[in-house]
Amino acid sequence: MTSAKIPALNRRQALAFGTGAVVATAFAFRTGPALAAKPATDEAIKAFTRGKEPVRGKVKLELPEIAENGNTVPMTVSVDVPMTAESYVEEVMIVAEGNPNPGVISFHFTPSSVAEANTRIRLAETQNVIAVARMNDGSVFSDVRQVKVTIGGCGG
Amino acid sequence: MADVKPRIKLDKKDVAKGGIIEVKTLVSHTMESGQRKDKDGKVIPRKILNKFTCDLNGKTIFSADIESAVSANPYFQFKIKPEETGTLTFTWIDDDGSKIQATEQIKVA
Amino acid sequence: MVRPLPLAFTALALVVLAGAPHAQDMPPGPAAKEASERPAWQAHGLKPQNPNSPFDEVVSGLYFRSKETQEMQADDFNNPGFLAVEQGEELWSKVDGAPGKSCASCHNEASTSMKGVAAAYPKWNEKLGKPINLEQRINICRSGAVKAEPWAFGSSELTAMTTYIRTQSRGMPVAVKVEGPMTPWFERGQSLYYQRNGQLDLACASCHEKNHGKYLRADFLSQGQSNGFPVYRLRDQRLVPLHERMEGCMQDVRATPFQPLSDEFLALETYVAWRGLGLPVETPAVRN
Amino acid sequence: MRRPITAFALAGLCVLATAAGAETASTRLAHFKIVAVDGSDAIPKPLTDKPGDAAAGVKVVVNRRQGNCLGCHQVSSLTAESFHGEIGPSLDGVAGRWDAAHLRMIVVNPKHVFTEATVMPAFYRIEGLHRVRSEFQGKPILTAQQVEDVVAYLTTLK
Repeated sequence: MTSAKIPALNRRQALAFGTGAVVATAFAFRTGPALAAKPATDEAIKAFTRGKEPVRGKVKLELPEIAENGNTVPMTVSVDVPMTAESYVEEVMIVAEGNPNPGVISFHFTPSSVAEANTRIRLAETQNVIAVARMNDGSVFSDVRQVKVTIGGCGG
Repeated sequence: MADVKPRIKLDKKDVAKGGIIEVKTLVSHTMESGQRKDKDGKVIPRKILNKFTCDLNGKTIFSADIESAVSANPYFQFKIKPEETGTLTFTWIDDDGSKIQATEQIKVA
Repeated sequence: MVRPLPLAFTALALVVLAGAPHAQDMPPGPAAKEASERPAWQAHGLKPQNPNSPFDEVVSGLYFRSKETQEMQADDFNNPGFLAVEQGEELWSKVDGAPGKSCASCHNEASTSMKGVAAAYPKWNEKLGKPINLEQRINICRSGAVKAEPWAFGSSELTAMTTYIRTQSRGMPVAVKVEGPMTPWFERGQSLYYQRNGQLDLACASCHEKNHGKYLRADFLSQGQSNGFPVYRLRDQRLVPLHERMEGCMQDVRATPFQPLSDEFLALETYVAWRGLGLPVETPAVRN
Repeated sequence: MRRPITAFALAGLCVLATAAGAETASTRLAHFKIVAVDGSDAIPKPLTDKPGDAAAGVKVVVNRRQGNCLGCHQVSSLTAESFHGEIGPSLDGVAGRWDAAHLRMIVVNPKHVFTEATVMPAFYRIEGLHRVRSEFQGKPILTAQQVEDVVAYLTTLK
């Protein structure tokens, strides 16, 4: 709780910080390879990549920038890989770091499938959704999208 | 519904070797997340479909491990590159161990 | 801009025009949505069929929804509302009750016998001396010819059957009649539409007439049209009948809702259908 | 700067002001007095003895279950809050358009300052409402202190 004595200052500081955070997130999400994920998400990703740091690229996550309702958000993930017996994506894990449980879904692919899948997911709040792809040679790639989750109208 | 009939749509059922079939599946299920509470504030236990597989002649060619963050009435759209003629079997596994299953015949020339 | 308004509300409208609108002449706030995100609903309007319509153009709720939601509705396979259509189709020919009848026993193929039927509901029922909606019509059949238990409002069966029958009128214009004995019901619905309710003191008109095409926090307000009901709501992840949706709005303004299938909601359903005269039936629509 | 209300609307409001201004609006609400200031209704005296706290007020403004002011209004400085509504005007500079006495009146019951037709709810009123759900009956949307906190915050929006 904010102290009643210095409300204006605290509010301005909070806002400055808030703005900075938003800008930083937007920036990272366009350009940065690092995944500044929350601990539970971080752990899930580490277990999936077997400790490797994923490289940004190859995997592409498509989500609306603003979800009309967080309970049903269409999502497509695809990986740029030929899908031959020699080179294919084994698994793509989707995690939503702002959900009560970060795990969303894991797709398992084979050389007999195309590295692309679409489903509809639940997002509890505005947050980053992360896709991590593991290739058959063990290399790992990632993508992240921020989804603003709308909360309706008059509040009830 | 007691016996759930999944909706399945293949954009084609006849492809040349190396050809691609787009598959869409939709199945009726509440996907109870385990995070909702009933009117008395008691947590409604989780009951979801936790696994989906697409097999061709008994061999899995695409599958998904599903968590409670997948929306009710799960929808999957994906593409397969079948290498042989045969039966596609789609299976959803419920937390209670029950299965929903459907099959489609495809031809690969 | 002067719109033809029902006589009773002209006085109210004058007050609005004279006293209130400062929203327009203020600079947009920081979070005002980017033009690209805002649904282009105006491009999809119909000219009102009725000169007394409160709208310059009548627009389906579909065009107030996001690109993703519109895409979900556009393809009958992607549209999860079709789970209910299929359930309704099964129920249509499912024998129930002592005489061993199904809907199909009397009505044969729904695709021909039910074509256009739902577009005209709610409809005057001579025997009951009041209008009935489609849910009530279905239950009259069940307790009559079929001799089966009526389905409860909100049951998946009743909603699925309502959805299935309305889907047979897909693309056909909403054509409710409000003349003759329907007039008092229309008028009652109209006054309920403008009645402010609840602790938040809001009427249907506060959002859906005066402010459609604007954001209420994150919610892009529609005209509150009923042509897509029952709708598959992304929020509930199931089919939602019209009266449940109306209940939800009343709850949100902190009012005690009317009961589903009550005379009040019947009157409101009639009036709201009239506001959307000519809109194509979209059931099962997808909404937020 | 706009005039608080039009002459047309004023004529109707005089009646209201006379009826409500003389005594407490309700026994279950804190005592407040409505008086005409610069030709329109206002509440110059705070509803509570404890001065309004702008920091507490901003929380009421953003909270969806309290003021939910962002449901309808925009505030440029509240960038951390996503999705500001568009039903009402921007609140930027609202303190330059209205003094505290009028801001208090608008929050308590905007119908006194605008018209009966304004969409904005009265945040400190319990009478003249329809079908209020039982758990909200006899309760205003905001407490008297919350009204004061919101007014304190609004007066910072210069």
